[in-house]
Amino acid sequence: MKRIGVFVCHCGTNIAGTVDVKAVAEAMKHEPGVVFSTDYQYMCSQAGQEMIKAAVKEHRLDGIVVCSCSPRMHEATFRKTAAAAGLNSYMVEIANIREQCSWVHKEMPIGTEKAIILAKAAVAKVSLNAPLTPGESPVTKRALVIGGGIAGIQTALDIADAGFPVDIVETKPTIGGKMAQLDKTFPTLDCAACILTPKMVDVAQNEKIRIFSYSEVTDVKGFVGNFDVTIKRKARYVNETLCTGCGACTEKCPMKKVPNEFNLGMDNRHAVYIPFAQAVPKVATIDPNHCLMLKSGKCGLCSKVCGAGAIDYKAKDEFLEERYGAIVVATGFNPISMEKFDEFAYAQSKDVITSLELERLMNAAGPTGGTLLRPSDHQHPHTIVFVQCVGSRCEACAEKGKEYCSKICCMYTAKHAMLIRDKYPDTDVYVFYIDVRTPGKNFDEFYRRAVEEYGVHYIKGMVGKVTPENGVLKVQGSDLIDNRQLHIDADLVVLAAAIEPDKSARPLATMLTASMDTNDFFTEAHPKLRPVESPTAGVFLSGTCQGPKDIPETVSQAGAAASKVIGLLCKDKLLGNPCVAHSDEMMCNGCSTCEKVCPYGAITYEDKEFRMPDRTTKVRRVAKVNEAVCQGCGACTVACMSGAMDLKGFMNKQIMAEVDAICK
Amino acid sequence: MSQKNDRAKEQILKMSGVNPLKCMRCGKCSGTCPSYDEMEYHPHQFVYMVETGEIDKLMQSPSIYKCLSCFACVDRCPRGVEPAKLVEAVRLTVIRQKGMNHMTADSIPALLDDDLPQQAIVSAMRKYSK
Amino acid sequence: MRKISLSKLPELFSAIAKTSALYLPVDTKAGAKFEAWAVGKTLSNALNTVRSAKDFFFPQTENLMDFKVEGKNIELIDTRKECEDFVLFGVRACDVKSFEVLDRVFLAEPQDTYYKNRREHALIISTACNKPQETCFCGTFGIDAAEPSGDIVTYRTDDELFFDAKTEKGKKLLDALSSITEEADEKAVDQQKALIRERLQKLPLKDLKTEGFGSGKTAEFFDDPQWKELSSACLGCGTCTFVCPTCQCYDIKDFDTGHGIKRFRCWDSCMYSDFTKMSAGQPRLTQLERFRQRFMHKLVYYPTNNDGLFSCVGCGRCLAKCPINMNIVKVMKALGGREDA
Amino acid sequence: MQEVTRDALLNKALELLKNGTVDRVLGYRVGEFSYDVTPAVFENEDALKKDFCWNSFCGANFSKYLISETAKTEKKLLVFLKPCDSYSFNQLLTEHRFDREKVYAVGVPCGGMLSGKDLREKVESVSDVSVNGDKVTVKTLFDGDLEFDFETLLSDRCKNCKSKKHVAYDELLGEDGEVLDSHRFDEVERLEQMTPDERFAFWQGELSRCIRCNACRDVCPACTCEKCVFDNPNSGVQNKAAADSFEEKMFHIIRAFHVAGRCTDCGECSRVCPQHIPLHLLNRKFIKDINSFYGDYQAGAEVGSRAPIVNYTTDDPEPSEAVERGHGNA
Amino acid sequence: MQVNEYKPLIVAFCCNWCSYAGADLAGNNRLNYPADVKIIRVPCSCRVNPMFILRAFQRGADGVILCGCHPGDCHYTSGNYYTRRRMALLFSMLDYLGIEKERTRVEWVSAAEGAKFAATMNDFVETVAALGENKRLEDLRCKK
Repeated sequence: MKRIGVFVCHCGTNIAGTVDVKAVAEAMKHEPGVVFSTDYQYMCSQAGQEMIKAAVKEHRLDGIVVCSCSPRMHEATFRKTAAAAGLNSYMVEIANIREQCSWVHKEMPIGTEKAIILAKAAVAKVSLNAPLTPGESPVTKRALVIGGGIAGIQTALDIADAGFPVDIVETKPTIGGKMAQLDKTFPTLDCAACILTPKMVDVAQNEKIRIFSYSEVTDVKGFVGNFDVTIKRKARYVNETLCTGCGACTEKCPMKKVPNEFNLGMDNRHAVYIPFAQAVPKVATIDPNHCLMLKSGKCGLCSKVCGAGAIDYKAKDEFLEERYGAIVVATGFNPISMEKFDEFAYAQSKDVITSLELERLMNAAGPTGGTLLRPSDHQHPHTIVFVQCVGSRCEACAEKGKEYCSKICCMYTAKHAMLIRDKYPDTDVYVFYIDVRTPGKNFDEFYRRAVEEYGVHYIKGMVGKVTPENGVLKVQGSDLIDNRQLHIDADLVVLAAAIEPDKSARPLATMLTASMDTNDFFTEAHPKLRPVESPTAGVFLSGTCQGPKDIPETVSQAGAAASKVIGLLCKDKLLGNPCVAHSDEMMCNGCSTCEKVCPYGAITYEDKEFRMPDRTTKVRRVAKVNEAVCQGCGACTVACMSGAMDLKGFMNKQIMAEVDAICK
Repeated sequence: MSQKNDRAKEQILKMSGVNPLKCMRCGKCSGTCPSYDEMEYHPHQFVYMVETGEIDKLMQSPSIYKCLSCFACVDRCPRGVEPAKLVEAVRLTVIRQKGMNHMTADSIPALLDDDLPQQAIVSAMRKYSK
Repeated sequence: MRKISLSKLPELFSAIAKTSALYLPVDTKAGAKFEAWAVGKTLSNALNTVRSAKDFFFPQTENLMDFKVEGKNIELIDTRKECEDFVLFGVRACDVKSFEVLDRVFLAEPQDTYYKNRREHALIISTACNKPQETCFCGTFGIDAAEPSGDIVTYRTDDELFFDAKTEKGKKLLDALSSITEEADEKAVDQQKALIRERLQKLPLKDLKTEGFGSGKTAEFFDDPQWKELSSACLGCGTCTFVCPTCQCYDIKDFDTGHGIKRFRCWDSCMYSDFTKMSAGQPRLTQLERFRQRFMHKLVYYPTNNDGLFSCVGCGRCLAKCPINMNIVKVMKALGGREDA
Repeated sequence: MQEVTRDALLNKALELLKNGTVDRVLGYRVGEFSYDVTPAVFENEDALKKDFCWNSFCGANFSKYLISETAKTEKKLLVFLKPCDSYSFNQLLTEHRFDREKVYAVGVPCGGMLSGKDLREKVESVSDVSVNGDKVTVKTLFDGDLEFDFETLLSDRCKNCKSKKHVAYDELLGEDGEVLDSHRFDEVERLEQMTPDERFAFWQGELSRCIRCNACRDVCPACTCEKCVFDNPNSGVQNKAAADSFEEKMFHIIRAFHVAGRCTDCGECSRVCPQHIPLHLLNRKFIKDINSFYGDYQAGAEVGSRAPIVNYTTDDPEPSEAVERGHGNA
Repeated sequence: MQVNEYKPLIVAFCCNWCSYAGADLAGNNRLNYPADVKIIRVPCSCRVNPMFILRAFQRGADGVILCGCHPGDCHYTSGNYYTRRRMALLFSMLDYLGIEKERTRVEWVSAAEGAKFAATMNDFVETVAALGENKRLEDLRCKK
């Protein structure tokens, strides 16, 4: 039997005003296991804590019940007190007789009676408490950032800045992501390349950062502090260390008609290519789908012209295994496919383009050298119609669009409209909008400038139909404010396509056991309290993989994710929450039910040999809880039929003892 | 102040199975409507007016016979509101309430056009009479 | 010898019930069951009840004593009460015999006072079996279904019930009932006995013998390889033990009521993995051992300790109820005791 | 009436033994009477020829035996699966309860099974039973021969057979059947229509007969726990006998809850209950509720499926709403 | 206070992150609810095993209420969704057995909803008090 001490706090008159604290202390003296019971003005005060310590020593207490305010207030305090007195800090239970008793009840007899019952429940629980020690696990002081867009770049730079090594894994041959394809950025209208490329160079030059471009993550094992990650380095047929990025190979490559994905297929590149001038790493890549040498074995020109001897047609995919303490997901977004929106004739006319395509058409490094020309006939468009919310806020057509608002379209459309009107004042620009959403610093001012200073025609309504006819795009839409149907002959129609998470996110989420919402955006551990962490410990979220974001937001989230990673990597050891699930192997059926309800992927199974009571051995599949990953919710304990799974600190027995004590 | 007709509204909602509250007022229905200029009240207005209960105005409007039932608005509505079904429901309500056919069998020969497919005549009869 | 017309049974029951509680088999949707008689309840025609009559002396659960706990004080409360007299009507020969088996356990020194209390206050009215079942094998254990024991033995013909008092207690009750019964001669009863014996001869298990089993035969059977096969399908449920009239194992447990302890005993089953579990575990680790225990106890251990008396009475309940149809008959036939043994 | 004869099964078993596909055969062994067959493992041809049995009383669900039998040895075991057994078979595989590699499953069509227990309550002193087509002839010791329609003697669970289709086998004897519209929830619905007082009276009456023999649990192919909570002194709910009517309810509610989403509705619990408690009505209530709250789900229909009780959607009904729906009020 | 006034016994399981904090907030704001309610803290509503609920009734509780974070707000992301399914099935089963459905309840109470917590408890106590003592899931041995 335990030797329990009960300490009843007056909390001035907060408790003592409605609860006869002396009576509570007296009543508790008669409870089985209680060897000492007393009351005091302020238990949480220095003197109160000293009193507890003294009592622990004098009465050899091995369990403490403090009847006081909410455990959410002072449980930590009294746990420290217990530890200071030489007790395990988890041998403390709090009876909440303030918030849940004295403050909600008015009459002394009622309050006192309930306080005694709550105290009895706490005594019943503490009688079954066992000392708990938080598990420790070492931290590998290296981070992995998956995705090399602005989110990944910023996160990596910030982590490296704090002195920790970081690896970036990027599927494309270069880092830079979507931002590298943008022309200007809102609301300042500064050039995207001017702010991004220096950061890319920083990354390349930072000794703490390794870039695995043209690579992908294929497997993740382990848990916070110790993730074992397999990275596939796709064969690029060019030796990265030897290649100087001189570009001689690309010039000589006879395969010139490969659609250039950097310019969204609006011009061509060679089979061996460097995506763009400021690419990092600036090395060539051979596209195996188009290279004559790789396809038919006939050519080899690039190899001949390469002074560095970097071309290697025999290269194979390589797999690297690395260990990381933390993983940041920054897989980003893509505009959704416009192919299915027949009404906008995207597939029928080259002059119906997406906003991202417009970015390339306006960019000096783009297919038109920065002059806005219609893709079909390379003429200057004079009438341009922008259509907002294409595929966004679209509930009815799940196979085409997305239910959510893509958030960035209102602002970039205003930017486009403004830039066009600025550069080509003879152009008529119409923007069909449902709502104009501009929450953000200087955002609404920006939009108003488009209307007021640049004369962009904003029309409340939606385009219903675009019909290509004799080189003109007949746009039919509604003007809800004027209550009329508009018919505009446009030269160019720009669709603000909804954005969706990158397709690589879903399989990655499975590898990481990180949860996703139905739209395949990663779920944050808590929308307000832990917005940059995934519920899976050690996995952090940066940028649009978590939800639509503009660049300022992405960069700030990237910084936040980095600071969370730094906070983790600073530690030499991780102390777990000791109140974690534990499976009794002798009772476990290995049925995999608990694994299914675990939100953290903390449960795995292993075949284990058991010596049976009849002296035979038997191999059985049993569950194993990874204490470093378990967060202690207890979902598994109820899913477990045999009761093999229990939760330390909230054991079945303890909760039932509380129930019993309350229902006495 | 609009004349509200809550009972008629309820009936129309029931008949059509449409929830006008899903409408986000984008106007794509009206943007896409081929009969727009013929109509006094446009598809998006049908949605709005049913929601506010202004059924009587709709019932008295020739608009209900101008809708071609091409269902472009239904197809393109991003919220799945289905304005054409509301038009249909209002039309049906008129026919049911008044026992008044928009056209009678007798009046048809005069309207006939040799090029009109048989199917269209039959479907027009179905649509415009009880 | 007395008799009564079957049509007057309600009168008889009401007369008995006037002086003491009366229990008799009645039909329920789940088969025949002993219930307290009340006006309107009629005697079941079933050969036997689903649960045996042992419940009356050795109930499934029984409160032994209470502890009242107040803070750190414990007070012991004796919950025993003197049992009231009761009459058990319509007990078959096998079940009557089972009381003898139980008596040897519970009434041996030190006597079980809970059992003894009830046993002393009971009056047994047994009934001869007009229509035995194919699962009956009481004859194997020397029981004559035509001549049961009991304080009063009854025989039932098509329209009358005959009473034969065998003990003083029985005579007393029969005397008290003399106003509604009439004097009878032995003839009808003898005829009935002959009919029953003739029917017993038709039973498929009539030739099952106990030869080979009995006192001191542990070594012969304990390591028989057939136990493995016999026990392999056993689910380890307790159905056989709970419907058995002679199974007498129990467990004693404390139930915490929140304000005290109720110490109770309840039936236990040697088929259970936690039977007689001690700190070192259950002594019989496998279902084979547990299965063997039950049959060895019935056929060897009990006779060894009780002058050769077997602790099976051949009622056939386990044959009827085992979910996988393994039973003492199959065990006896497999291990010996065959007709040809 | 069984579509496949004893000989067909026996020959299949002999063939598979001979060609080395299997080393042992899980089948039924003949009993004392025609109705008391016992599951048994046959290790060789002679044993099979002598005691192997297949008739209309071979109802016991074999699947659960696979757990213990496959754990015993590396040898390969032949098991005959009726359609209902095959669902349990899959469910056990889903829960990793036995090694599929060690089992060779032969699907056997089932025309419905009779129950010896039920038969003996209809007929006294049965000496022999023979099935000819849709007629059953019961010989008795004292009342001569009686003839019944097969349908009338069909055991309760077979009357509401949910499927004649095998969902698992390596090989199938005879023709496979279809998933049936079984009306198996009719009785549950009847209870739901009662007032709470009537329902309470009904269940109080039924459950009060429970003698806690644990046959329902021990036969149940979903109850395969290494140690049942009701046998575990540390669980806080262990009890050996129901000393109060509460404990009957506790046991049966928790047992039904523990098999919810896993119960294949094989009906073994009600078959073996010596006290005729309609335990399947508890399990069926959960199945019916799961179907109506979360969409149709049949445990064991496929290996590896995720039971609704360990799954969720963000728009599941609230418990209060669910209780109303459980009444068929929505 | 009347001597024989019937006081129901209510056990409330509250998840640590939302509902227990909501109960604390009710206290901070001095919002009254009957002392018949006794709270047991659990990490998440999904920690509540149906056995705990039955146990409470066995030991004399007249009503049991589970409070957790609002669906979608679970501290552990999905715990309360499991709770919702488990309790939907359990409560439906209890109702099927004829046990008054008003004796069990699940309520989602956030840490900011002190007022909702108090209102919920007032309402629940009133509902259970109107039903009277729990007879259908009682254990006679536990009666005083």
